This record gives sequence, structure tokens and C-alpha cells, in this order.
Amino acid sequence: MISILNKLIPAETNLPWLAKVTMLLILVLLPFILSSYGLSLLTKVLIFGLFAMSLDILVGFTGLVSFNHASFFGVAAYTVGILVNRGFENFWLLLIPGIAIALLLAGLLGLLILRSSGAYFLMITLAFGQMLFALAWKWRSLTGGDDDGLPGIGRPEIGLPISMWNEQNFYFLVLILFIGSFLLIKKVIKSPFGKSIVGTRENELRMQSLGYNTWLIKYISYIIAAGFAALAGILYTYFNGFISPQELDWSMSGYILLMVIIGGAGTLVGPVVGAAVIIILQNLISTYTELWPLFMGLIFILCVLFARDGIVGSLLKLYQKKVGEMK
Amino acid sequence: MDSAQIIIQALNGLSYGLLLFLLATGLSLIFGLMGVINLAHGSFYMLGAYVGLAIINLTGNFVLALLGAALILAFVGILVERFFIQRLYKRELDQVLLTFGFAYIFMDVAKWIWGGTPRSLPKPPFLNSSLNILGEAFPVYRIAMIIIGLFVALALWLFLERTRVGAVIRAGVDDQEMVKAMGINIKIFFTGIFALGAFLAAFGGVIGGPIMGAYLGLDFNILVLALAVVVVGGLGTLKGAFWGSILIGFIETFGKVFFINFAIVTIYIAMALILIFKPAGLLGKEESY
Amino acid sequence: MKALEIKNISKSYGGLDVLINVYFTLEQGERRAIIGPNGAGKTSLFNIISGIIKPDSGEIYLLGQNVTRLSTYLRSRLGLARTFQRNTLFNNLSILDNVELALHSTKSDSNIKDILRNWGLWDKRKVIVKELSYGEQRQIEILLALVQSPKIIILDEPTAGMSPMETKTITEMIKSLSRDITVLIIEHDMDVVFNLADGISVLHNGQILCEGSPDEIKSNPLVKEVYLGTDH
Amino acid sequence: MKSQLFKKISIVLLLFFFILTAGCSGDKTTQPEQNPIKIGLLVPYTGVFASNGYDITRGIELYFDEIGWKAAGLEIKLLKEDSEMKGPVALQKARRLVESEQIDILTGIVSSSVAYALRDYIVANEVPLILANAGAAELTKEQGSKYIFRVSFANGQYEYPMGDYVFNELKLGKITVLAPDYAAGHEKAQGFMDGFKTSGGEIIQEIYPPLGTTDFGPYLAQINKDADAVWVHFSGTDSISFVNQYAEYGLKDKIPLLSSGDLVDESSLPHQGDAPIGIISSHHYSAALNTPENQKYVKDYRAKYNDDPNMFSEQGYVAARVTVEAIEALEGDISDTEKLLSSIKKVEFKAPRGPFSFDPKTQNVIFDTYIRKTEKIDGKLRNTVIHTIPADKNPWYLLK
Repeated sequence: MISILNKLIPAETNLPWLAKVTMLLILVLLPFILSSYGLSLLTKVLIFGLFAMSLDILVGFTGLVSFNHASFFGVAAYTVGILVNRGFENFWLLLIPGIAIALLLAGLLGLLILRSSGAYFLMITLAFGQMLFALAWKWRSLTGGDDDGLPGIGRPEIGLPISMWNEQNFYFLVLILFIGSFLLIKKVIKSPFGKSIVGTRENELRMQSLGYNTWLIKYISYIIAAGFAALAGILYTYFNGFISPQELDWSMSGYILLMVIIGGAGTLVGPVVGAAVIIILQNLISTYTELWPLFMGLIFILCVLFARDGIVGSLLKLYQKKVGEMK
Repeated sequence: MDSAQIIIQALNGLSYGLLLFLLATGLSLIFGLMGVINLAHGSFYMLGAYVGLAIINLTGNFVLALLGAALILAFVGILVERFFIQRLYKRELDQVLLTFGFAYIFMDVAKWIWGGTPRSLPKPPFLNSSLNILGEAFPVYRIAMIIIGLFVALALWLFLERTRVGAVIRAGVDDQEMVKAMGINIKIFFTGIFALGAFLAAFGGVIGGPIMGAYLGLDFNILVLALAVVVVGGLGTLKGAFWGSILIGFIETFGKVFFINFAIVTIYIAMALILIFKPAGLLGKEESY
Repeated sequence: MKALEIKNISKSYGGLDVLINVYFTLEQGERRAIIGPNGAGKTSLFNIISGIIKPDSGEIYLLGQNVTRLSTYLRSRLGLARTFQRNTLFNNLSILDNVELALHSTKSDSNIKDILRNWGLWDKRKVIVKELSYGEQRQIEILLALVQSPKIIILDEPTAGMSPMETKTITEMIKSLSRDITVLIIEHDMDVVFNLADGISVLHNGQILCEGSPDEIKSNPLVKEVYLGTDH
Repeated sequence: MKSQLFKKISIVLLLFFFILTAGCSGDKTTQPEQNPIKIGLLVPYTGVFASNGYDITRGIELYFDEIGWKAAGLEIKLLKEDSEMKGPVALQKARRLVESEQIDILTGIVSSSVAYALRDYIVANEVPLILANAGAAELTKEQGSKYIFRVSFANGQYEYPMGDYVFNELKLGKITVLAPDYAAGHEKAQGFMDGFKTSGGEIIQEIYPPLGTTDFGPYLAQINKDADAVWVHFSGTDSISFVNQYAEYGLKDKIPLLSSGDLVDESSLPHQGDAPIGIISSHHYSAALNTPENQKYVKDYRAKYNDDPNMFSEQGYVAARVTVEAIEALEGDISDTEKLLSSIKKVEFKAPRGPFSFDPKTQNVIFDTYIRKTEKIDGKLRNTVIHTIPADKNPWYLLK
């Protein structure tokens, strides 16, 4: 079975506050240094970072390797896209139906898929993901189908006299939501519930013997993850100005999964770093060579061989070792 | 639909299913024994088709291409297993990720060597005709595919049921410790299984070449089908792979006949339904504990 | 009210009958051992009692309540705790995390501190479980079951793979449990069995061969034949 | 001791983000004295449609070779990016080309969905886009824009006039249609069917297999035996599988096969064996065209790439020539985008495919349609032109 059992969840992952402040400062200052293209890449990194973080709740913490995470991303994106095109404007109000429909979908799918585990879970999620993809592809009247998609979605109206057409302003909106989500997810992970999802990942049988309803724990975790994926999907729609069925395809789910694993499953910062590395590499390498998949493949292999816990996981281990030595 | 059409479509489903079987057995055995979902399995299939095509262009001999491609890819499989996967012994997730990296690399290597143009493998001339079945034409080549598929299935069955190595493999699916207990070098054993999987996949790539062709993206398209087969049938058994293949072959074929507008999802709908009612596949063991 | 009633439980896999009409009851506070050769169906029986697998037929009553259709976690909430034959701990978590999960609590209350102190694990509380020795892990396996304050505890070979010293410690520990707790134990080590159990049931080929006090079992020729004679 | 470690971590973090920043900001190299003309090319170089991307690139580079990579004395710089056939990816790459490289003109675009994805961005940033393949008719209609030109075709543009030819010249009255189940497949099939029905023909069956189908067996067995002919549109991988299997299932000898030119395009022909012989198709190009422009083009192409040109490479070639002609008409002064747009709109020349011009209203290409028959001549398959429908005789242009 696919297991993340060899992944460590470091007991103490608190970085020194200096590092945290530095990181925050960098994120705030970067838009003033970057070119507009660089800024757009960074915005994308944050959106995908949020997306990958939400998947990490499942993959890294709950131990469910889900292959339809793009469904929630895409369904929320379509919901908001369709409403925007019908004249609804207020961003904050649009978040409600966007996220609600993803939660609803997750609640429904969760009932059907959580009996399977391991490779079977992976495949049944893939199956449902592809069904939703086909729905978006074929339901032309609602989604615009495979060709047109839904174009012409403007930038969000946040009810303040700040134009989101300005890339820097939009970046800060994304940043605020990103940090808010990050803190929220962190809170969930550190809560008793967070402990119980990690316990379920580690040993489901034992959890049941200890009186935990592990099905419910997984179910709730699946729904929470879907909610944050939905937020990322909504932001991505505004960022691109359009949606196409590709946003729901399994290749999107796989792409996010790679970010999580490369960055480090089971650490919250990991998926964000994974998103940054993959997006930036993909854009950099492909500028110089058409053989970029070759290099991506090599990087994966090197990562797996030499940084087995993902980039952040490996760094954390190194850090803990150092701290341990100094004690 | 008249009876002739039903027979033709059944033959279509059977030939397609048995092609999937060639691919799925290896995937299933590798998973059952090593715990690895080999995401590069489709790449072995695709590279098999490309290498086979190259050999045909060189020698004009289809049979030579079939064996040559299968052997070459088996060798590649040995290299991948021996030098990479083995280094990550017992780290299944990392192994899966590794195979994903290889899938990327193989795809680009194929593009590098053979370019991006889609190709088709020529059929061997002696199979390049049609048979008349109740007034409907049916390609002889597909009959040959059915025969070869059944033959391979039989050979594998005999191998697994009637030989000592086969017994070890069957035991290994249930309990890896058993293999060790029988005094078998587990590393060589794993390499052998991986190579066998690659061999069968490449073999399938050449057999399927005249129909599925060879193109970039074939690897992932076929991988998804093979995964569906393996999961529907139940992981780790020859029986599961065989019946899963036939079932998916028929679902695909009759989906194209009866639910023509939903052909892109029939296989997924079927897979979801099966897994909702049988969470470990049709022939999988329900209780793993 | 009986602590546990196993009524005519049967289970088969494919054509293989693992348990056939197994029937026995446990009084409250009783300490019962189940012995039998490998493959007798002992662990399957435990899995059925704790709800991990479902029996083909028969019923199970826990403290008077029919739990045959209840899932594992609900049986646990009724006061059933168990250990596993192979260690099934939260391997990548610390000892503290393990115990906190077992207590359904994350507050480091004095309760946890006392427990860990008593068990001599306080200083090691932050150690990741998989880095402990096998014996220590085995100890925690039992600890996790005990901290739930169960009414019934079922122990699957608690001393398997332990040194004589460790075996002794564990045996003493089980022995010192409050007499309110009903104990059902699978054990191969006859010394442990005779030391702990009030009564013994012998399981052979999926059936209860005989039941009785330790002395009765010791002298039962049938038992000697199928079990003691071959195994010792 | 500990604080030193924190410092180190902060430094590492800073370094990481510095690298990130450097990576993101792209090349802001100092401008040379004379600005080169920067042309962005966005096509798929990976995935199923990679070969189309490569063919378009070849056509473009062949033309730039011909003119020595200079337009109006200015150096031409071609910046290639892989669109991966995905809208969001293409948009990201377009952002790099436009914002970081500051390209003057964007070309390429194989898929219509990518074109739609780029549309708003292109318009907002006022970048002229010359489509070298994407065929969705709307792109040069309501969804169009003064920034979007198309040198390739609109779906239906060469399919529509074939309807009349099939009914009135070939005298075939009942037809079964097959096309892949995606927007372009439907649009092309609709184009043919509208033309055919307007002329009086009857469509007796429509079958839409999923895009990327390789096993057509189940569909072929369903084809209505009463059909006088089967019209299909498939391209790339699908076209190779389809043609071979059509023959395999014994249909080739029973029901004549008609198609859009894509099915037997020169990119597919070498891989289809003898199966396509006798297929009649309509297209805006054939490598077998007997015009001096085409003969020169084919000869040059073969000399450079040792391969036959096909529809994609010709479209690339034409796109490149359009940009150069437009720039030369302005004598290299392309600072005013409005002027550049109107200059592009006026470009007219004799392309390998025949006379080339833009429809001033829609900015879509105007071309002659060729009815071709696939034949084997000197051991090689080619699409011999058997009939030409000049643009002014093509009723498609009059449709709304």
C-alpha cells in the first residue's frame, strides 16, 4: 500500500521567530522588487501553495493519497466563474457559494469513497475526479465546454476602493488569504482533531481500538481539505481570468501531489516550497530547453534519492539534528 | 444490433481486454509483491512500441521486433530496478515517486529519439487481412491478438501454478517474509519481477502497436487503463488481472456502442461503482488484516 | 451481568473454518487465558471480539449489551481495550503523543505525568516510539490499552518476543491490575498463564476443546496431546 | 550558539528568496543599440500535439532563414515557448513573453482553448496575435478582437464547400459522419453537414468518439451500411488509427471515405500505409499543389528538413511571412501598435497554398479550397488536387 509511514512528523517544527519574520518580510517586500512577470509567478506560487497545503492535510496528515483534489479546486472555480459572468460581483459574498459547493461535493464523495484505502482509494478518487472533469467538458451550456471554457472573468471586487487589476494589490489579497489559511490550517493540525488525524494516518486500527471513529475523522479531514482547495481554485480563476475543464483533470491533481511530495508531505511549509520549486523550475527550464520534462524527471529522482522527506522535511531533520547536537 | 454485430463487438472487447491484460499483469504483480505502483509501466509499453517500430524499420521482421523490444525493455527494467528502486527498499511511496520521475524521463527520451510525430506499427503481412464473420469483416490481426493474449495468460498461469518460482511468487503476494524464509534472495527476486513486468508491457506495446500506435502521451493514457484493470480486478493476482482486463475491455467496447456520448467516462463510472460496492476490487481480498 | 459473552461464533475464510461455534463467558473481574497451538484461531477470535472482523454467525455481548453489529470504536467506548500481537503503535509519534491519543486528551495534565512517571517513561516522553527497544514498545502497547481505564482488557500475547526479565515485569504488572478489570489473555508462555489466569480455555482447530482451572487443564490428557505434548 | 544557528537559517532563507527573485525577474538585459524585432512563438512542444508545434516552428524558421532573419533591416528574434496545450500554462508563458521579453508580435497557438485563454490578456496588453492553427470560428467573429488575426483556417471554412461537391459532383446522397467529441470536432463536422444539407444531401448517422481514441473497432462496426459514403474529421494520432482500422474492418472496399484534409495531411500520410489511397478530402493546402510558389517551398523545405511539408508547417511559414511583410510595409517602425495592426491586415501575397489575404472584417484568412484525392505516385502517397473552389465561390464566407 502507499503509505506515508516513513514520513516523519517532527515533534517540534517551530522555526525561530526571526526566521518567520524574515519570511513574512520577504513575502511583503518581494512585489516591490519583482518584475511584473515575476510577480505573476509569485502570485501563482502562493495560490498553488495554498492548494498544495490543502492536499497535504489529506496526504501528509491523514495519510489519504487523493487523486481528485482538483475536483474541489475546479468546482469552486466554475461556481464563482459562472456567478461572476451572471453579474455577481462582491468577492466576499462569492466565496460563500464557491466554498460551500466544494464542501458539499466533498461531503457527498466522502460518503462513497472512504471505504476504500491505499491504492484503491487513489483509484476511486481518480474515477470520480475524471467523471467531474467529463461533466465540465460536456456541459457546454454551463461551463463553456472544452474549447471556450469560461473566459472574461474580471478581477475580484473586494468592496474597497482598491483596484484588483493592479497586480500588486491582487498579490496582497492573495497573500492575506494565504497567510490566513496557513494559520487556520496550522490551528487545525495542532488541535486535538489534528492529533487524531495524524493518529489515524499512523495506525487506523489502533485508533479504532482506542475508541476513535476513524471514518468520521477521515471524512471531516476530506471536507476541510476540500474547503481550502476551493479557496485556491477561486483565487486561480480571478488570477487567470478564465477557467477550462483542465483545472479538474487528473493531471492537475497529480501536479499538486508532486508539489506536496517534493516539498515534504506532513509539513505545512513543504507543499508551498514544493509549489515554488516546481512552478519556477518549469518556467525557467522550459525557456531554455524543450526537454524540460527530462530535467523535471531528473530532479524528482534526485529529490527522492537524496531528500527523501521532501525539501522541507529534509531541512527540518537537519535542523533538528543540529539543535539536538547543540543541546 | 444483430447477432453478427454482437459477436464482432464481443471480439473487439476481448482483443482489447487481452491487450490490457499484457500490461496489467506486470503492474499487478509488481504491486502485489513489491508494494510499488509502477507509474512508469505505461512508459515501458510506449517505449516497447517505439523500439519495436525501430526494429521493424531495420529488419522488417515483426516477430523479431516483438521479442527484441520486450527483451530490451526488460533490460531497461532491470537497470531501473537494480540501480534506483532497490536503493529505496521498503520505502514504497518514494519508489512510486521515483517511477513517476522515470515516466517523465522516458517520455522525453522517446520524443528526443523518435520526434513528436505519432506513428503506427505495420502489421505482419500474413496477418494483414480480414475474416468474414456472419457477413461482417473482422481483422485477422485482432484474432491473433486474442490468441496471443490467451497464450500468454496460460503460460503465466502455468508458470505461477506449476513451478517452484511461481509458488514463491504467489506466496510472496501474501507474505513477503515467506519469500525470505524460503531462502530466496529477495533482491534478485524483485529485479526479476520488475523485469518480467517491463517485458510484458513492452510485448504489449508491440502487439498493440498496429492499433494503438506509438505517440507521446500513450504512456499515461494506457497507464490509467491498466490501473483501472488492476484495481477493478483486485491487486496482486493473475486471476484478478485477467478478469479485470476482460471486464474493462468489454466495458470500454460496449460503452462505445450503448453510451456513445459518455464513452470518455464509462470506464470511470464502472470503476467507481465497482469500488463503492467492492472496496478492494472484484477478486481482491476484502479483509487484509 | 457477565463481562463478556461469546455465543456460538463461527468464521470461515474461503473453505477454511477458522472458528466453529465458539462459546464461552467471562465473569466480571475474571482473568481468563486462551491457549492453543498456532493457527487455532485465537487472534481471529480477538479480532471478532474487538470488532475488527465480523463473524459469519453468532453473537457477542459486552457487559450485557449485544455488540455484534457495533464497530470497533463503539466497543472501545463501552470499556473494551485491547493489545495486539505485533506492536501497533503510532510509530512516528513520541511516547507522550501516543499516550495522549490513548487518553483522548492533548492537555499535559498531571494524570499523564503520573502515569508516565509510574512506568518510568517520563524522561523518555519525547522519544519517537520507533526508536525504542522492542521490549519498551511492548510495554507501551499495553500501556495504551490500560490508560483508557477499560472495564475489560484483552491482551494478545503480551510477552511475545520478550526477555525473561521483561516477561516477568509485564506479568507482575498485569497481575497488579485492579480486580475490577476483566482480563482475557492469549499467551504461549505457560508459566505466565498459570501465574495469571483464574481459568483457561483451550482453543484447537477453531473449537473450544475444554475449559477449566489451571490445575484441571494441566492434568487434562486431551490438552497434553494437542498442545502441551507437542509444543513443549 | 543557538542564535548563531538562527542567523544561519535566516541567511539561507534570504538566499533562497534571492535566487527565487532572480529567477522570477527574467532577463532584464541591457538593450542593444538597435532593437531587434521580437516575435513570440507559443506552441506545444510536449504531449500529444507536440509534432504540430514542431511543424509550425519549422515553417516559421524556414521563412526567416529565407530572408536572413532580418525584416526592414532589423534583426528578428524568435522566442519559443511550450504551451503544453494548457490554457493556464500558455497564459503564464505569454506573460513572460509579453512582460519580460516585451515581444512585438505573438504567434503560434495550436488549440482554440489556448487561444480563448489568452484572448483577454492579449487584448488588455495590446499584443498582436497571429493564430497559426487554432480554428474555433468564434475567434475571428464575436469573440474576436482587432488584435487577433488568423492565417490558418476557421473550422468549417474548407469543410463547408465540400458538402456541395460531394452531393453535386460525386453524387453521394446519404452520409455517415464521424468526428472526435470535442469542440473543434463538432464544429468541423457541423461545417460539412451544413454545406452538405444545404446542397440537398442527407446525414443518416453521426458518431462522436472521444478525442484520443485509438481503438475505433467498436465504432466502425456501428456504421450504417446504407451510407453512400462516410465523412470523417480526425487528426494526429486519431487519423492514423482511424484510416488503418477503416481498411481493416473491410469498410474501405464497401463505403467510400471522405474527409477533412486533416485526416490525410502530409504529417499523417507516411504512417498510414496504403490505407488512405482513394480518400477524397478538402483542405486549404496540399504539398502536391502545382504552383511555382509551392514547388519552391516544398523543395526548400525538403532541403532543410529532409521531410515533406504539411499543413502546420505551411501555416507557420505563412504566419512568419505575414509578420515580416507587415513590418517591412512600416519600414521597421512598429512603435505604434495601431499602425502595426492595420499593416498586418493589409498583407497580401502568393503563399504556397495560393493567394493569401485577410478578410478585413473578421481578420480571418481568405483562401481557395482544394478537393484532393489521395494517390500513390512513384511509391509515395500524395494528395492530388482534383478540383479547386476559389474563395469567391465558397458559400462559407457568406455565412453569418
